[in-house]
Amino acid sequence: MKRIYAIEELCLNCRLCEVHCKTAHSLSKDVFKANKYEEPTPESRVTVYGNNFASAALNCRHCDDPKCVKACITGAMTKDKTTGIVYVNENKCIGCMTCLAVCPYGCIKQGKAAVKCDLCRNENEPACVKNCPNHALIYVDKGGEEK
Amino acid sequence: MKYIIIGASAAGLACAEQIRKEDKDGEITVLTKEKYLPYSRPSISSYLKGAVKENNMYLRKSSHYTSEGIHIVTGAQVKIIDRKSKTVKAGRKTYPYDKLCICTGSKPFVPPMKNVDGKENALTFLDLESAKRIKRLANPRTRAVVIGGGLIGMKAAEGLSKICKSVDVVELAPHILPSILDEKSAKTVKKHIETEGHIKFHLEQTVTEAKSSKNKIISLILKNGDEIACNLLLLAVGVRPETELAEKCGLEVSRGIITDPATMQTSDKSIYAAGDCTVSVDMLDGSKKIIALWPNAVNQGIAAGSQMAGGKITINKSFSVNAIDFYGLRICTCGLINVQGAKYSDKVICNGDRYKRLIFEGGRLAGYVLINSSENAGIYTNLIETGMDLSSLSGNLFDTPNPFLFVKPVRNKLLKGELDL
Amino acid sequence: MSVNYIPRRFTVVRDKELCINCGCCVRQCSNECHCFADDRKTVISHSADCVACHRCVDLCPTGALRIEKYVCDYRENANWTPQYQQEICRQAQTGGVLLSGMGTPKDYPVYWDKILLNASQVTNPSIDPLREPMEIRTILGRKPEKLTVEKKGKSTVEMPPQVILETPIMFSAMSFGSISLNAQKSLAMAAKELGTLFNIGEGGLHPDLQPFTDRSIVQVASGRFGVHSDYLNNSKIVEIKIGQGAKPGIGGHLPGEKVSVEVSNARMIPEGSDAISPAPHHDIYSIEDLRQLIWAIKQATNNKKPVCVKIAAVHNVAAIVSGCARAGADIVAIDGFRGGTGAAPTRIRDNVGIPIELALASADQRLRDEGTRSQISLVAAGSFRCSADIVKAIALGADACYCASAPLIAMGCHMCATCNTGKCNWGIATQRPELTKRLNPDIMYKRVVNLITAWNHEIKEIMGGMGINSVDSLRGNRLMLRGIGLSEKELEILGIKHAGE
Amino acid sequence: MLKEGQVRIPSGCAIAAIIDRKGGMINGSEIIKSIALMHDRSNGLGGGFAAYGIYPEHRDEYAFHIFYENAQAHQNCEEFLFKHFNIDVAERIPTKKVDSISNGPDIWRYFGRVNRVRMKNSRLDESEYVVQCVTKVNAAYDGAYIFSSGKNIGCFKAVGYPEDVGEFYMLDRYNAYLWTAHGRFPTNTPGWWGGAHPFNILDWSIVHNGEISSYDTNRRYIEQFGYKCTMQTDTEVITYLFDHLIRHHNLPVNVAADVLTAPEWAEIDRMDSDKKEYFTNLRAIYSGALVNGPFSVILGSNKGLLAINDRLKLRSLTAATKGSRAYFASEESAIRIICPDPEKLWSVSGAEPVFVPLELNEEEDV
Repeated sequence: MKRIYAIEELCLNCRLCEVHCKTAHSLSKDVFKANKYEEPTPESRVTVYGNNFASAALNCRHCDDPKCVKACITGAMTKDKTTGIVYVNENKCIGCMTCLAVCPYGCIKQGKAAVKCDLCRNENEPACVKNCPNHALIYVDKGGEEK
Repeated sequence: MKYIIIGASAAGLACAEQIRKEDKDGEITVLTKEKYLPYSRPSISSYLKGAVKENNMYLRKSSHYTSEGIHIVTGAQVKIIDRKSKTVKAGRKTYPYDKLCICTGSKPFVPPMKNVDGKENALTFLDLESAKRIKRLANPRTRAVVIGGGLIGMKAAEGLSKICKSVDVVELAPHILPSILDEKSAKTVKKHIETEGHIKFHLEQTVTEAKSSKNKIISLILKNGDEIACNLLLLAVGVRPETELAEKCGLEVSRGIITDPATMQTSDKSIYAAGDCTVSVDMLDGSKKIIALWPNAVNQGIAAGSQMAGGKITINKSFSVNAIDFYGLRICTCGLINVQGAKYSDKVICNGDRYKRLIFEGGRLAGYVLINSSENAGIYTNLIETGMDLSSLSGNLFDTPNPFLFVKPVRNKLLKGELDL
Repeated sequence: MSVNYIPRRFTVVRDKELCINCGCCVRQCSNECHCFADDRKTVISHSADCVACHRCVDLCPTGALRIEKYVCDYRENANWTPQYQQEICRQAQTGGVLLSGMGTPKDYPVYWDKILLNASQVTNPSIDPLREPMEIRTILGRKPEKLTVEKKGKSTVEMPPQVILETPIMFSAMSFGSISLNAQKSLAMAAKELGTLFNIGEGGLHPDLQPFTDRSIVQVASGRFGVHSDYLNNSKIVEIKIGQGAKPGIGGHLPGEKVSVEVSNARMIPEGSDAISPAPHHDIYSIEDLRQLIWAIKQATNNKKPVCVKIAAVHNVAAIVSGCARAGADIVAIDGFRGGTGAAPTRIRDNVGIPIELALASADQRLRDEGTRSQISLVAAGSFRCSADIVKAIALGADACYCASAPLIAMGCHMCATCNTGKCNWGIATQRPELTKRLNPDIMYKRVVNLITAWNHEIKEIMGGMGINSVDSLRGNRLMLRGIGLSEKELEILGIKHAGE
Repeated sequence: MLKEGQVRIPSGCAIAAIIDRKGGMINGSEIIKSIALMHDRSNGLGGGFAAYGIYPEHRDEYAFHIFYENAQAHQNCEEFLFKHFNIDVAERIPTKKVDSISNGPDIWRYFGRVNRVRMKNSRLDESEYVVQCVTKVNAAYDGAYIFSSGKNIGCFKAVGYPEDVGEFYMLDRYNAYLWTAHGRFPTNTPGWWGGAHPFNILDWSIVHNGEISSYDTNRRYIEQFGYKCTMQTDTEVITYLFDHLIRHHNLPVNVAADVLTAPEWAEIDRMDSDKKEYFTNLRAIYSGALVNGPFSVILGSNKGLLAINDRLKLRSLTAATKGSRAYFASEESAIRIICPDPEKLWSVSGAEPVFVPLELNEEEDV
């Protein structure tokens, strides 16, 4: 199954992945409304760390043996058996953020419920990858095969 | 192979599911004294304040148990474990087992107080049933008092404050949340809770006596003589491991059930134990203690389940990690917090309502307390868990931890996994 | 900073309605034209150093940015134009030679735009390139005078080294130093995929380009940077660079601060030292000296590599080309004065040399008059903007064309012409790692491949229209060209008729 | 009105040829019959024939056929000819009055050998000397035009339909072992007899159908080597290409044909290494001699007959054989009318030139 990987050497620190992630996870799906007017403000599930000299965008690795799923006290965090995607059920999540406290990659954000990458719900290509101007984010199989 | 698991919360469920992963055919029966399918016990405070509906509290869909072949028996209070005949008795039924796992969790600890026991408005707060009962009793006119300023007590107080006219918390210790917070941070939290939740604290106090009328408490007298009105009393002083069954059948028990720290096997080779009812060894200081926290219970349940099914998973990393919030104030703690000694040091960064305290053991991270600054706390947790030498880091540990905390080869692995790009 | 008497050139216009304050522009502008306001949330722009490179415009996710020419009127004067006044002010301030990047922006005639192409109607059929083979394969190198055969099907002629190109378009010299390694790598990858060549310029060979040397033209320029036996032998063609269209008669100067470890290794000069390319080759003061260098290179490469001599198009270009051919050059490249550069003195760039169209036409005719045209290859350079320019150049007589600006534009260059500042926001003309990484060779080489593939298609389309199915039959086929609005003299030099004739 | 050489005039055409490999004689009426069938492929603005072996009694002498437009041209040209050649015979070419052909020039023929003293002084070999003399007359003597200059061959052409031209020259009185014929469809009205085909130099004669799109490439290529394309016709440039390749570069005729119609690269890439090298070298060296665009060409010479078609087969050309004879024509019917039952009949392909060598015992080496 495919995962998003980040290539630091190519990351421009433009943070457009964040902008487009917010858009993809907004109600309007409109870059302008999503990033400016929508309430509640959609959260980006990908975060760029670093500065212009060295930066990288990080989002959920969708681990094989996810600590967040094990730590989830409500059963809201699950790993889909077929797609391998780790999802949060926002109705079940009470926002305790134990998942955040155990994620070794720092890929979960706090919100009313836990906020994390859902690979755009198995879209062909997640929004962050699609919109990365320098292909610093790639969506590939673990073996590294492209698409 | 017949597996019996007593208790259906974090450890019990994890244990059952792990067994199924490794043994496709074994007969798995989970006995729970509660009348509900496995649900999120920590969510009962959210339930109390109305943030979550009951149907969203169940950990799995009921179809999950059918498809996984896990037989859950609700309302089955186990009375006896008969090690000789390898059976357990619950109600009128006897369940034979080849492997047994005890995941009985905790029971509330109620300190002796005059005129409290048996009063119909004096309740504990540990399971869904109790939460439902409280919810029925509490109303906007209620003056609630919570005894205990620990995790359960404070979550209960928060829940009640959304419903009741007033909430008082009585705590013996000099600060609230003593198990997860140090004194300084506890003060910050307390202030926040007082402002946001209008909760009144009575620290370094105990209730000596209750006044009652018609089998209902109407007020409480504190150690210092103060009297506070009360028409709903919550007893949340603390919990103790539920070890009664184990003790009765002669297993080794101290504060909790004693198990092999790796395999969760008890002194009886056919019997395992996992979760809050056991004694854990804190990997960080080697101390034996009760780590009554969800992730620990799940890990223990998985290890026990695997071992029972002949698998190889063991547990060797027990430590406490906890995340909680009060009125939007996020608290995240992990590892050793209230430790003393020359080998420990700590550093606190305080900036407005953001508080970050890191506890070090030599050149390693041993614990943290994060208030409103818990972003990416898992990276700290991982540093604690792996015992990484902090001198190998390239970034500032006190910034929000992120991949750039690590040197490039480590960082690359975080970003690219095993990919060779 | 003191007052510098020169108004800024551009204004960044930010549509506050559209701006989502994502800060992308702030982080992308190396000229620091955008910043966060004091609230650290609102993005604002100040335009003083804007060069209109459009990095912010192109990356802005909501299209909130626009670059406008900063209009500031001077009292009208057709002679003392604002540009001259500003240049005077700049020199008054710095006391230095004015420097510019890219080709001259001045309004000299572009003859490509005054030449029209032919197509077949009735008397012979046009050819559909989608249905019929359409050949653009081009072979460079010295050709023997004639073929000798044992019999039909068996050649006995000894061929000098030849280079087969799958398109008549090559990438002209851009050195590591003037452009980034990533830009070079993109061109190298594209050349490999396209079956053409890229020219590594005079800055030596970076080890990362080693896998592409079989598609490379290596330069021996007056600075002789990085020239050694392996360098010459790891190539397809060795090019002696005598001159450059943008700065004929002028050497080069890569300041020491740009000579990083990598640049110093490739150029084989000490780190931090100025890399000076002298104006002349100090071992070539005459045509016979050139002959010696050509033969020396042929010796060093065991006669395995064609030797190209690249000259700037100057007034007596035809005679010089003919001389180079007689001195033993297998290929002569002529660089017209509109050709680009990383940095050239503005006055030279804008005033010295002649257009490639005229230079090419007269050089081709001269070689034909001498009867040597079929034996050597002519490469034209100096601003090919589209496939039609290439077709016209080939019809005038070029074997192949050198393109540089076009592939750079494909890689993001916006012709802001500030290459000399080293702050190229597109990661092309810079060595700053935070900027060079913006150019991902894996993306950019595909864009370059796409561009040239598109041009190839268009060339084939145009050829098909002419009823020609091989570029061989386009080469020198000036009957396919007609001038429009050209004087008798211009037509005579170009060797073409006027439209309607 | 501009004539050939002053303007480039595209034309459509009919071509036909007959050859007897063994040198058996064929009467001119046969080729007239063949070309006449393709009447509609020409428009009455040019027709012509080339005949090989018609002057056996003068086989060692050059036969010059010349158009004179005026007496002055006649005088100047003869002066030049007599100076450079030892002329044995000078006579008018016999013609018959034909209604459709009028306004013709004075048509003369001369038989003679080169003036050896002058040739030696010019330091040219014989054929080059002859070519230069012919070129000189055609370029410099206004009103005189040498349209045939080989040994034992003759070119006959005029403005008119080819069958009328045949009648005009009374070709049924001539017997040849190789005939080529041409009917022309020019888009303009040049009205100049010299512009009709075949085009001849020495013993090369070419009839050609098509308009080559590589004309200027080929012209500028061949003009590097001293040729001057005064006619601006495809036929002229193709003739010169053959002349150059065969006479100057010593290439066999079939190799020269390969140069003009070299296979496509895609095909060359699939060939075995010898052939690949051969064609790669050939295309590299002679890229300027590749002929592009639609054409079918029949090249007559003392060595035999070569028929080539363009690479894409954009022009028709059919070939047939029977016994020692080979027939070529733009249309199959034009062959069948004179050879109803050929042994073999095929369409000449773009990739495979057809060369029919003459097997004469007394073959002359040119």
